[in-house]
Amino acid sequence: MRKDREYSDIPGTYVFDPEHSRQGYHLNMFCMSLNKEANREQFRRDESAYLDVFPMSPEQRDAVLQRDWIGLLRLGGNIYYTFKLAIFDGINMQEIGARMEGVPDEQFKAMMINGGRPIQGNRYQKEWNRSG
Amino acid sequence: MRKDREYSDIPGTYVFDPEHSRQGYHLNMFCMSLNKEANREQFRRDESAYLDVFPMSPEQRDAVLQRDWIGLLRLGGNIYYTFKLAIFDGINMQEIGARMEGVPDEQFKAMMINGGRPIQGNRYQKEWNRSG
Amino acid sequence: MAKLFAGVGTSHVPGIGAAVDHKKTQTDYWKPLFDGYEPAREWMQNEAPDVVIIVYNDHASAFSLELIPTFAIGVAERFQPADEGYGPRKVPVVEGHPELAWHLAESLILDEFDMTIANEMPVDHGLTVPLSIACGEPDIWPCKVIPLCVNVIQYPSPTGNRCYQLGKAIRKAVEAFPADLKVAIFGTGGMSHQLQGERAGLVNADFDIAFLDDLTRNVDRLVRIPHVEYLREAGSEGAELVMWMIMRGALDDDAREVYRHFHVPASNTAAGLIILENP
Amino acid sequence: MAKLFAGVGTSHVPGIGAAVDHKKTQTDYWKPLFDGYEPAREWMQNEAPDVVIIVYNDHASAFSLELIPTFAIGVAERFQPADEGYGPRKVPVVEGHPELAWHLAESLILDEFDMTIANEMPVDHGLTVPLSIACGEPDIWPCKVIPLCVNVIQYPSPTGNRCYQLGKAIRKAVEAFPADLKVAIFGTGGMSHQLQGERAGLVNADFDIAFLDDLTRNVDRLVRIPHVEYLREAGSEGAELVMWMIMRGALDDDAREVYRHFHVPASNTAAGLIILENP
Ligand SMILES: [Fe+3]
Ligand SMILES: [Fe+3]
Repeated sequence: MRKDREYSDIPGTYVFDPEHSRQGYHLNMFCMSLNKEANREQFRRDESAYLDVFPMSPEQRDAVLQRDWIGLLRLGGNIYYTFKLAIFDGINMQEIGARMEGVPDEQFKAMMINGGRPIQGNRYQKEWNRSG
Repeated sequence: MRKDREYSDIPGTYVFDPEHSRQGYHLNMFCMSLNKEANREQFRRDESAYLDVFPMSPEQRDAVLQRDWIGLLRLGGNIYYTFKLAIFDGINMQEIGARMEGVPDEQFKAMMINGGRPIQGNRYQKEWNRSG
Repeated sequence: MAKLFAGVGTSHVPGIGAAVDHKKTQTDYWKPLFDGYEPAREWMQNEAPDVVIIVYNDHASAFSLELIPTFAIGVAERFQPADEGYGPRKVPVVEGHPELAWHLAESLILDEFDMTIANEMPVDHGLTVPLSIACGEPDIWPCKVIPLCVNVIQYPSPTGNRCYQLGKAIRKAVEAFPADLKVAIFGTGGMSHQLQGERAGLVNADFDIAFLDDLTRNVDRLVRIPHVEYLREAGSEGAELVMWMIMRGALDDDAREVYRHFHVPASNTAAGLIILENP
Repeated sequence: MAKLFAGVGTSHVPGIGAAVDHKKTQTDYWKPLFDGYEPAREWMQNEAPDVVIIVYNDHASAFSLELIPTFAIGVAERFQPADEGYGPRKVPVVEGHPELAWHLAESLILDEFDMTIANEMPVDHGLTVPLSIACGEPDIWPCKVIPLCVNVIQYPSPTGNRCYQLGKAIRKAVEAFPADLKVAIFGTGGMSHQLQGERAGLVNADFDIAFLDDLTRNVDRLVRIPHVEYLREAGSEGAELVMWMIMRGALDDDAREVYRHFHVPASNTAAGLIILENP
C-alpha cells in the first residue's frame, strides 16, 4: 500500500485503491469465480489445482489455502471478494471479523452486540501505536 | 422508430436511439456473437438452427436469413452489428451501402470515388419527397 | 407526468436478507430491527409507488474488476437475483421499467452524466435486501424497479457532490417522463460499518445520527463530506452512504422526515432507515 | 512531471487497416491517402511520445448492448487486438501504462467524470488503425497506449461539451503525474460518413474542412455542435467526431496546427488527419 494517501493513517483499514486493486487483481478474480456453482464444485474437489489457472503470487496462493483472512487483505484482496471464500467455507462476516482481528469469535460477536467497535481511539494509527 | 425526434426528419437514416435499441436487442446480440470463430462455424453449418437460440421476431429472423440489409436496420439492427453478418458473408461496407440503397455495387463505388453522396438535397426528408 | 414523491434511505446488510429468508426475523437478535421496519412496510403499502429507483452497489456479483462502472443504470425488462456464492436468494425476479429507465439514461447522458447502460445485470443483496425490508415476502414485488448501481468498492467512488447532482438530474428526468407514474427513490448501503481489517466491527452511531439529522437539517454538510471522512468516521464500508446523496438530491430542498429507525447491530453494521417525503 | 504536448485527430476506417495488412497502400486507390500519412509518421518518429492516450470507440467488439459504458478507460498491462469477425488483426499487442491510466481514472472520478475502469478490453480497429496510420508496421508499437473508449453507437453519446471538459480534466491529470513522460492524445473517428441506411455514402467535405479549420480558429463553435447537427451534416457515423473534442480539450487554447491531410474516400468515409501542438 502507498503510505502517502490522506487515508493512510486510518488504522487496521486496507483501502481498495488503485495500487491495492492492481496488486490483488488475480486473487480477487479467483474469489469472484466462486460465484458459480460449477466453479465451487471444482474448487471443492481440488483447491490447489483450481488455483493453478489464476496467476497469483505464491504468497497470495498460500493465503488462500491457509485462509489467512488478514493476509488476503494485505496482499491486495478486497473484503467483498475474499468474503466469497468465507461463504464457500460457511463462515459468516462476524467470524471473519474475529479472525482478521485475531480474537475469539465470541468476543467479536459480543463487541458487536454491545454497539460495535467504538470510534474513539480508532481514528488514527497513532492512537493504536500509543495503546499498543 | 419514434417520429417526434429532432433527427426524425433526416432521410434514409436509422438513429440507434433507445427505441431502436430495444427493438433490435436480440438481433444485434446475434450479430455480435459472430465475433467468435466457434460461433461462426456453427452458423455456417446451420443458420436456422443457430438462430433458434436468439429470441428474435420472425421478421428479424427472415431478414437475417435473406440478408435483407435495409430490413435489418428497419427492424432495430445497428450497422456495426449487422456488418458482422456482412463480414461473415465476405461483403464489404461499400457493397452493403449499395444493397441498402438498392443500386448496383459499381454505382455505389463510383459515387464514393467521385466524392461520396453529396450533402445537398440529403439533409431533410422533405428534400427526398420532392425529388421522389 | 411522472412524479418523484419520496425517498428512502436504508442499509442493505445481507444478514437482513438472510434473516428474512431463514424465518429468523422474530428471534431476539433480529426482532428489534424488524419491528422498526414495520412502519416502513405500511408506508410502502399505503403509498404504493409504481416504480422505485434503487440506488445500490454491486458486491462482486454482476460486476468484477474486469469492468468497473461508476454509475450503471439497468434498462432491462427484468433482473435476476444474483448467485453471490450461496446460490441466488429465493426472492421474486425484479421487474424493470425499460421505458422510464431508457428515458432516464438518455436524459442523464445529455445532462452530462457519464452513465453505463446495462441490459444484463443480475442484482445482488444490495438491491434485493432493501426490497425485502420495504415489502416483506410477496410472491411478486409490488413495484417496478430501476436499478442504479454505483461503484463504492474500487476507490475512488464518485464524490458526494457528484451523487447529489446526479439525484437532481434524476428528478428532472423523472418529472419530464410523459406517463402518470408515482416514483420513489431508495438510497441504500451504510450506515457506519467496517467489514475488513483489524478495525472490522467499527460502528459510529454519533456519525450516523448526525447523518440522519442532516438529511433534513443540513444537506450541504453531507454533500461535502470527503471520502477520507467517510472512511475514517463511518468505516471503509460505511462509505456506501455516499449513495444516499443520490436519493437526497432527487428530493426537494425542504423534504421532510416522516419516519426513521436506527439499530445496532445488524451483523457487523449499524442499520438505519429513513423516509423522506416532498412537501 | 508528465507533459501532454500534442494531439492528433484522425479517422479510424477499418479499410485503412486492411490496406496496411494486405499490402495495398501503394495501389491507385490507397496511395493518395497513405502519401498524406507520411509526414505524420515522421512527426511521430521524431517526437517519440512515451505514452499515447487513444480516444476511440469500440464497434461491437469489446462491448455489446449488454453493457454500454459512456467513457471506459483501459488500465491493463496490455490489450489484445479484438476479433471483429475476420479474426484479430495481425498487429502487435497494445501495451498499456497502468500507473498513468489508474492515475487518470482516479483523478477523473474525483473531478466528477463517471468513468468505467476496464481491466479487460480487447481493442478493435478504432484503436489499432490510428496506430497503423501513425506508426506503420513495427514489430512492437513504439509507445505505450492508454485506451479511452467512448460510446458513440448507442444514442445518445456524450455531448461535445462533456467531451471537451473531459479533455481538460485529462490534461490536468496528466500534468499532475509524477514521472517524466511525454504524452500525446489521439482523437479518432470521423470524418463525415454514413455507413447505414439509404443515405449511406454521405460525405460532407465542407463540414469536415470547417471542422479542421475551427480546431484552431473557433473551438467554441465545435464544442457546441449538437448531436442532431453531427447526424444531419456529418452523417450518422460522422457523429464520431465528438471524440476529437476530448483531444482538443486536452490541449492549450492556442494550440497550433502543424500538419493536416484530408482525402475522400477511404472506403465509405472522408478521411482526415490533423496534428496540433501546444505552443
Ligand atoms: Fe453494500
Ligand atoms: Fe468508428
